[in-house]
Amino acid sequence: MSEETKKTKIGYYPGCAITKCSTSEEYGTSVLGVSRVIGPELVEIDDWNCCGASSGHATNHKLSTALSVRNISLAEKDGYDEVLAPCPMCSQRLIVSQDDVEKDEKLREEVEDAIEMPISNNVKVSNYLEIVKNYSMDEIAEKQKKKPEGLKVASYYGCLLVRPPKILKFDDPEDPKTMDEIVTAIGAEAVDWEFKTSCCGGGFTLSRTDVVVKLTNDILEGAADAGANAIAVACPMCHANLDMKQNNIEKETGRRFNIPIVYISELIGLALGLNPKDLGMDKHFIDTGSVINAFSNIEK
Amino acid sequence: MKIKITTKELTSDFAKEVKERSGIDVKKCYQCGKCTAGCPVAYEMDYMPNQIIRFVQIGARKQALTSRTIWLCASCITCTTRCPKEVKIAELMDVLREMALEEGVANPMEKDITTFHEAFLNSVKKHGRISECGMIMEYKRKRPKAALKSALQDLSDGSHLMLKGKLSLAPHSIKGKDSIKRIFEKLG
Amino acid sequence: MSKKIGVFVCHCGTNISATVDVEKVAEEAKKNNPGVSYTTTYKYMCSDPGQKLLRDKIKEEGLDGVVVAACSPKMHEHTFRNASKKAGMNPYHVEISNLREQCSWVHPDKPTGTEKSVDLVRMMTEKTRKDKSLNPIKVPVTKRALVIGGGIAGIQAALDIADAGHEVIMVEREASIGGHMAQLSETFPTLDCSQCIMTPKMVELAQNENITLYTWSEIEAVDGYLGNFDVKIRKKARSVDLDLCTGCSSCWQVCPSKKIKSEFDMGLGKRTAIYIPFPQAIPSKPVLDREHCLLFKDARKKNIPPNDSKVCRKCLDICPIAPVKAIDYTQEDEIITEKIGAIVVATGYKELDDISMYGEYGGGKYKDVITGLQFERLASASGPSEGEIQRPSDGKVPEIIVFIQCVGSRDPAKGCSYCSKTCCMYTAKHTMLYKHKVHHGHAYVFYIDIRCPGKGYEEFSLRAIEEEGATYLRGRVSRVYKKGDKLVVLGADTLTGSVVEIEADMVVLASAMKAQDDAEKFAQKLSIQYDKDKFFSEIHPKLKPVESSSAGIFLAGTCQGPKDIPETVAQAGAAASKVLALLSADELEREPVVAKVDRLPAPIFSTCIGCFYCQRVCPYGAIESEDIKARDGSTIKTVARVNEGLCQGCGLCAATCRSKSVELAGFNDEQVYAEINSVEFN
Amino acid sequence: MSKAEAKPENQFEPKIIAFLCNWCTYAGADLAGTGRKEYQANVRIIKLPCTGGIDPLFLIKAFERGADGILVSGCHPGDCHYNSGNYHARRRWNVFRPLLEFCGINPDRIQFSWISAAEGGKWVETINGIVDAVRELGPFESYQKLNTIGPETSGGAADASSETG
Repeated sequence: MSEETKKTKIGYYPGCAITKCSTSEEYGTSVLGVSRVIGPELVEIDDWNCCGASSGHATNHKLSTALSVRNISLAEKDGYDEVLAPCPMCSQRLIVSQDDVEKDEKLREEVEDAIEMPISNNVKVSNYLEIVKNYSMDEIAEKQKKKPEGLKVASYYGCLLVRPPKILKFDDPEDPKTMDEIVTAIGAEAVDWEFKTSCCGGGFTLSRTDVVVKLTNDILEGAADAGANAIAVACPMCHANLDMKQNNIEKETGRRFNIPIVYISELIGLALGLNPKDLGMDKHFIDTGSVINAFSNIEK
Repeated sequence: MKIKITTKELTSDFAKEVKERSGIDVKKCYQCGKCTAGCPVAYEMDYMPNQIIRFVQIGARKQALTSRTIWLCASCITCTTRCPKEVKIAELMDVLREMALEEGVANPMEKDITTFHEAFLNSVKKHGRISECGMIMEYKRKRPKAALKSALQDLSDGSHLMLKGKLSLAPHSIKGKDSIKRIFEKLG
Repeated sequence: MSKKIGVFVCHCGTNISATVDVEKVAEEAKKNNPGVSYTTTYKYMCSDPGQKLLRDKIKEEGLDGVVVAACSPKMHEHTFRNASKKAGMNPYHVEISNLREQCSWVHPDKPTGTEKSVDLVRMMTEKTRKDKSLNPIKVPVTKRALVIGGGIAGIQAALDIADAGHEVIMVEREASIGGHMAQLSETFPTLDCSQCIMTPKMVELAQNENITLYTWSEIEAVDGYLGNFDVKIRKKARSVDLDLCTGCSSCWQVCPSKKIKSEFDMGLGKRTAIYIPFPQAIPSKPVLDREHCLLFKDARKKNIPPNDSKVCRKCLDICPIAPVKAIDYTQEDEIITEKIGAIVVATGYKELDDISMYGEYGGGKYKDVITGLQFERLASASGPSEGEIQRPSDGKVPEIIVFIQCVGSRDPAKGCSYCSKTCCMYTAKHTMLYKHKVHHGHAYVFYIDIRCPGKGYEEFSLRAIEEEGATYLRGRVSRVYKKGDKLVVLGADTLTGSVVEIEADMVVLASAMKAQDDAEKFAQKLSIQYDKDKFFSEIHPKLKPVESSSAGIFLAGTCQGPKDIPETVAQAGAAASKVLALLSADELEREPVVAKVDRLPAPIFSTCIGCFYCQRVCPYGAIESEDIKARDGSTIKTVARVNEGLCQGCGLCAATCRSKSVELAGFNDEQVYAEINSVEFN
Repeated sequence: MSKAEAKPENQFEPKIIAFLCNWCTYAGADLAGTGRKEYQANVRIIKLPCTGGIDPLFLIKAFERGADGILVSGCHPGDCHYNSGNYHARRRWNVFRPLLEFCGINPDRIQFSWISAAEGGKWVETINGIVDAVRELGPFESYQKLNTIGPETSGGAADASSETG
């Protein structure tokens, strides 16, 4: 028993994008809100720093590795053996960096020197879907208060949850199923569609808006064609691009999708009967009312 | 385009240099083009991903490092995932970007992107985390044209974000700022 | 007693001499070694003049031991032993130092290579010193061949052997012979109908009096050795008595289970539970599929003998044979044993059909993404659509069809690293078959390289492009996804440097030729070697292409590696000729590398203490017990004895023997210790 | 360490004796040669029909003569040309290893591996691996010392030459 409880305390690495007062704070808010109800207990890693994100690895491999690995060493110091990084950019950077220093002795030495801490690599970094699947599926079933009616969800994984598969080792890189399983578990319909792992343009939100508009248009079209009335995501960048660019798409193509983009944690929260506002669902560009209203109390 | 090969032009083995630096062996590539076929940004690139690999294979250093392609790569890693020869193509783009910056030959047409990266990392360097406002402001200051281009959109996006309390004005600084600075000094 | 040993160091052109100072090696061999009475070097020891040099020097110098320092003993040990024999020396006093494969080719630094070579030669010199004269063992030959597999390779080999007058046993695990070739619609580069050229051969085989055919049968075990194999064959329960059945077809016409996926049609067509795989099957008699048969299903569910189930006995009821019906639900597997002299392995290949590993192509998910062999069935007049090219999903005729080459092949990340060799040609053929049937249709082929180095092959593939109008795009496909009832194919054309998106109706994957799923297990059953891809290995890639690593077992067709029909037939003929050479002798000579238990004069008789540990470890049951008797007939002691006919020379007994009474000829303790002792240590 | 990098001066070059079966590993070593795969030259091969035919005393003898390391390599489990010889070899090795430890010989000086006739690459890796590992362990001296005290047991011309070495 004691071992089990020890195991379910997990280091929490929010990353910059989903902390309070950031662009995607509702993801962090809902992840934490949900975990308070169904576990596992999440404790923020003390003094964590930015992983460097795409700008880091795109321009300076060593720097990017050091920035990522510092957080893992901090988690190790705090005594965690598992860390949740809900943002896939973060979780991917952390895991890949772990792998890089594992395979490259020289790099490891340089990084240890830079972060002024030893690297032991005993910490498992998990994404949010993994955490839910491994710890909370039974709890969701047990504590579910509301069920959606007529909610057809396209699960959108994006790039960083599944790629590179040889290093991340999470789900099928061409046709992942974990999020669909969660969607199904809370009683929504998981639609089979073709763009689960297509790229949304990621970090080009500001610098190459045109690229993002084209790619998100393809994804939204795919979801709409498959009959989805909501898209579930587990990535702040995917969310930002899909949620914010629907206006631009309308301007360019004349097509208004108006598909609410919701975090998977928000969907779980709604199923648990949490207040939509506490989940941050009022902070979206595309109104989430249709999703919220799809949920109603389960008759006991 | 003409690629000239003389003893003067090609004094170093570019492919070997890339391999020594990153462990990526471009010689394994047999140019099947699967990377290009699956690249979501290929339509915007000046050279296809497989052509960039080809440049490295045949030692056309300049063409590879000055291409716009390396900056347009969105790092979605679809290419690496599907490559039948397990060449890490997305990771190769990282290496080439790094080299292009070091040698100061990054393509000026994609200055928007390089400036963004710069602004992003500067923010991390200063605070340990991202200060979104500071970063966006630095970016806009350095790329006014890009700012103008998306001014309309900014009005709708940025103000909306602030309205909803999602864009903070105060930087998020961490206690260990100095240790981050030292990381940048050593490796930056 | 001391031997006069000659050391012959080969340059092998420059293969050895470039990185080994051969003169120095020869010189060192003599130094401090009074036993070595002659040394020389020569450009090519294996050449005729090289062998003559060896013969001459044996005679002139009176040598009674020879070390040839050259290539691997696997290459020319036999050559040099033969040459020595011709010079009147017992051939087992010849040893080979492997200076090429294990030295000059792997150590480019000359001083290093030379130093190692000196060591290697000294080791073999010392071994030679302890070599004993041995004589080949003569064994009788069973004049009957076994052919395993009834595809085109097996059929060709069996016919060739039988036509030469020898008995052949053919074992085929499916219900009919014919193999993959029977499934093909037309064949390249002539576009002649596969079944039209195949079925006459099948009939010929069935009618050949020298051939005994076991279908629906598998090899259970192979024991024995060259010339004298004991083969156990499992005749799987067919539920049909082949002697009684006339193949009248009544039973499969009444069978109510009609929706079982036909293996022969690659899952595109349906069959009944009692069935013949295809109309031209040989034998043209059915097999009952017990897994799907209602009666057997019911019996399994109720846990009763099948004969007690009354659910469905339609096939039995309608069988017109009297008084005893040809259908028998109680039939059981039967094991038969055959004595065999030589074996041809022709077990064929398996198409990569688990295309679900190609999730990016929608493999296994979309019905209209099919494999090459499935397309063959679609195009075949005897196929599920009677030769009409139709989409499996809705029967629509595809107007745009995309062929993707190298699926599984040349793909070390997911499939196999090798090239499957036939796909370029069969894809070109597929485009033609398609264009011949769908005149208004468009065929696109994504390729990496077009490889067609056969007679008429280049012309054939160009015909597909130039005359038949197939569009070839140089690049691979990264993704296939569904959009409405179309398949969007996302590929590249690297020649124009562009991404190509095609809205297709159907996608055909030119999937790889792979080794059979159970190839590894099967190889172990026969004690033959296989490569990293589980294809069976020939012992020499150039000079012994049909010989397996076990004497008397030969390879034919795609079980050895991907190949097309002409090559398969040629190889089958080659294997048959090797079998015929073997069967033409009454006696065979075998390497005398066998174990022996010592015999000494009275009163010891043998140091063997009769513990028989050797008997327990011997894999061949070659250890017998012998009573050493006094004149009055009473037993003095019981000791072990090796049956030379059964012994294969592994040496397990020698290593196990506690009293050191067993020795392995050619590798005895003295010889091994001599080798160890001769290494120069620091 | 493995390839033609410049060797440090006076680097200790261990001598390794490899006992190989004829069918798999010896052929694998040949394949490495056919593929011109370079590796360190510290190994001397003794070929036997099967690893099952290796008497443990051969190994003891090799150490006694001054070998710094030993490799025993045969067919993969299930692939033995003689059906079960390699299993016997493996069982013998399981008993032999603790015996070595008991005698005070570092068992890292002996490696046991499966290398098939198709695994030229694995042969090269194995050889470079054991040579590097034994180089790290340093020369094997205990038995040589013993050997100089006790009566000379081994005969043959090799002894004469070993004095020069």
